Amino acid sequence: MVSINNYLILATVMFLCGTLGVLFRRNLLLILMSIELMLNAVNLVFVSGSRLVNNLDGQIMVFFIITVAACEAGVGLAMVIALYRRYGTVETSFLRMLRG
Amino acid sequence: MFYASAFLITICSVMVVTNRNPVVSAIYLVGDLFLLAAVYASLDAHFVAAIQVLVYAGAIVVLFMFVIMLLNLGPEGRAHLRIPAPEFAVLILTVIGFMAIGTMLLTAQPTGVGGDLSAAAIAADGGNTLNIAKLLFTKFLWPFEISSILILLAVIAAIVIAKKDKKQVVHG
Amino acid sequence: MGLDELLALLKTDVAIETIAAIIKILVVLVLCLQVPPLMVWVERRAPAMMQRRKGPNRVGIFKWRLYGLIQSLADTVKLVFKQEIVPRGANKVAYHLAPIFGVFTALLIACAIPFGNDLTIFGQKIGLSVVRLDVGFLFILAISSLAVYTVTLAGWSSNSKYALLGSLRASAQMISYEIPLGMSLVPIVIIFGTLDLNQIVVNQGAWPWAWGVIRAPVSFLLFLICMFAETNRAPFDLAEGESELVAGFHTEYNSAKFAAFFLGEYVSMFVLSCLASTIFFGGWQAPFLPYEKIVDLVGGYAWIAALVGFVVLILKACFFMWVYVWVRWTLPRFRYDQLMGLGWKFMLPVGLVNLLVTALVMAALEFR
Amino acid sequence: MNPYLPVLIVLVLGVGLGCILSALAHFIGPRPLNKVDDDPFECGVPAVGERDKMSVKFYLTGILFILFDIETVFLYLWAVAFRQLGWFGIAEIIVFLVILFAGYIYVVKRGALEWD
Repeated sequence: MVSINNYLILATVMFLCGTLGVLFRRNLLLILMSIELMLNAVNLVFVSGSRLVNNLDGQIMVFFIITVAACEAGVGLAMVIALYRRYGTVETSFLRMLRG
Repeated sequence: MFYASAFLITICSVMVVTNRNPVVSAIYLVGDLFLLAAVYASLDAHFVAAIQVLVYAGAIVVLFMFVIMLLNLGPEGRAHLRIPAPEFAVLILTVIGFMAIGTMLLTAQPTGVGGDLSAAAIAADGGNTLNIAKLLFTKFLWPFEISSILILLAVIAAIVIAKKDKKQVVHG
Repeated sequence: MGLDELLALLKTDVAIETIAAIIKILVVLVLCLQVPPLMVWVERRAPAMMQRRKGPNRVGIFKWRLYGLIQSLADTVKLVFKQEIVPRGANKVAYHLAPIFGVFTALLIACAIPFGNDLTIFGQKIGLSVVRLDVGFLFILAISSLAVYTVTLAGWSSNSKYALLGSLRASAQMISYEIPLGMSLVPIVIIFGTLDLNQIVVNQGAWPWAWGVIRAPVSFLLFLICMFAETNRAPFDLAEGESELVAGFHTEYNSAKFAAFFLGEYVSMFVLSCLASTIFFGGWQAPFLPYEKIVDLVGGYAWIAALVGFVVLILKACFFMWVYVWVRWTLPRFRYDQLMGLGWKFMLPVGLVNLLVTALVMAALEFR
Repeated sequence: MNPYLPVLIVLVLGVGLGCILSALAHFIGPRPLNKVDDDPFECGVPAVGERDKMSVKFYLTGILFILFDIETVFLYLWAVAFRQLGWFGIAEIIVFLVILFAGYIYVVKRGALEWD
């Protein structure tokens, strides 16, 4: 079996990609996608950890994370649509100007 | 096997973040999720692998696609090369955090505490799905019921936010 | 290496498993690739028969016309030799990816279908499906949920209004009907107590009154409707309502890519037909003839019995394929609001009630 | 042998088949493109205007799909362990379904499923 460290390194890379996306992309949709990427990195850690310590709890956690991710995506995208309808853009650089 | 999928996952992740066209990003995200499902399957987590494809790749990213098509988003311009200071700090902190976790795991390798999760043991016990189901409906009873409330709230919130009210003035 | 050593090597477990896997994959692939040309032929000749006309019957090689069967071959050749046109402004990645998605999702689902009972070859138990998983059902649902991308990507990438509209319609329809499809199968899992498709077939037995269609009739009806909706077939073929949307999401596709869409569509129809037979009509179980009896009848050769089962399954699937064609030329097309209304406001509640009733009845029967 | 290995093989073969079909046309078909050949199809009329924005209805369908999809997964889990869980499981799932059905009724009442 592949050592747990490799899974962790992979998860780190994914999480970092997600972080970079959230920090530096200006498109709200891309930011949401990057968040999904980060959540997936966490899931990977959970599943590999569950295998490592021989406990199914980790896999159930992943299941709940997926549930939460679905809800997050639904509400987040609803907000994107509402913003787009209001301001006609999904660029954060524009929306940042809304800060009072 | 793992190394091949890990390599592809890395490429896909980078492409998701760097591609200028949202739809192409979404395609790479699907690839990412599918490959992750393959990794889960290689870890004998069959159920998680199945719902990863079913819910993540088959539903969540479809929704992303829908929104991109709905808003008719084209490719965006090049990102600014200037890196704002607070964001840079966050990035550094993330790297440091991961390094800390890595060192912790390297020094203290956790060992098995639960039962046996090898493929043969799972099959003897009625399969991965059955075990997860039993655990979910006993030990994780409350999170399960709460997640139903979460879904309910998400339904209501999404409709309230996204649905155009007839009374409201319609913009654009 | 001597011949004896080679034979000994071939009798090891790994070798048997590998060879069996290769054979199974080949059988599934060859079978699936036979479907589209044959179905194209059926879809031309059957309506011709219903409408009292002749249908294509001219094309032939020398003098063999085979009732127009050669026409499919001619069409395939024609499609491949057509000029390939990528519309201006199309997104290249998505445009080329869409037909590929259609082909491989259909083939992957075919992997999970059991084509016969487990065989024991040289002491090694071999399941007669390409893949045998304890998440069987969920695997099928998961892969079929990926089929949406074919439609979405094709429509979005081809930079055409008709294609985009058609794809939005079709993908909204496909995802809407995925929910009742999933829900209609939950009672089956409750009744047979497993997600493993082969186990479901074994549990159904050879007697038709123990089959899924009798034990869960509402599920069967829901599944049948979803089958039509998932494959975008009449009466749910709004995505390609010729009068409004030209050809729907594949308006901008031509030549061999168009053929790839056809391939994907017909293979997924075939696979869903196999699935319906497996879940609701006893799969490879020949009616009134239990498997053990067939084994006895053919003199103890299990592989002949398995072959019989294979043929029986194919015949059952052919029946559903015929239903597809039959319905297409019998029922008029739905209107879009009716279609979505049927899915969300009728099938979803009915599916839920069906599920609860099944659960309560099973509970009353089993836990006293 | 990992049970997914044959799936992987079929996946590769399927993708390969799709690629071959795509490539065939590329290499066999006649090449020279006419000026109007690659125009988007508009029934022979020159294409006018931008692509329209789509109705938000499609999006609402999408989000409802996600949430009910997850619900279906929960239902499958329960159905698999139906015999082990007994009446207790049925009680749990009824609570779960009642909560979600409240959401469904809200959706119907708000008219999110009306296509006009």
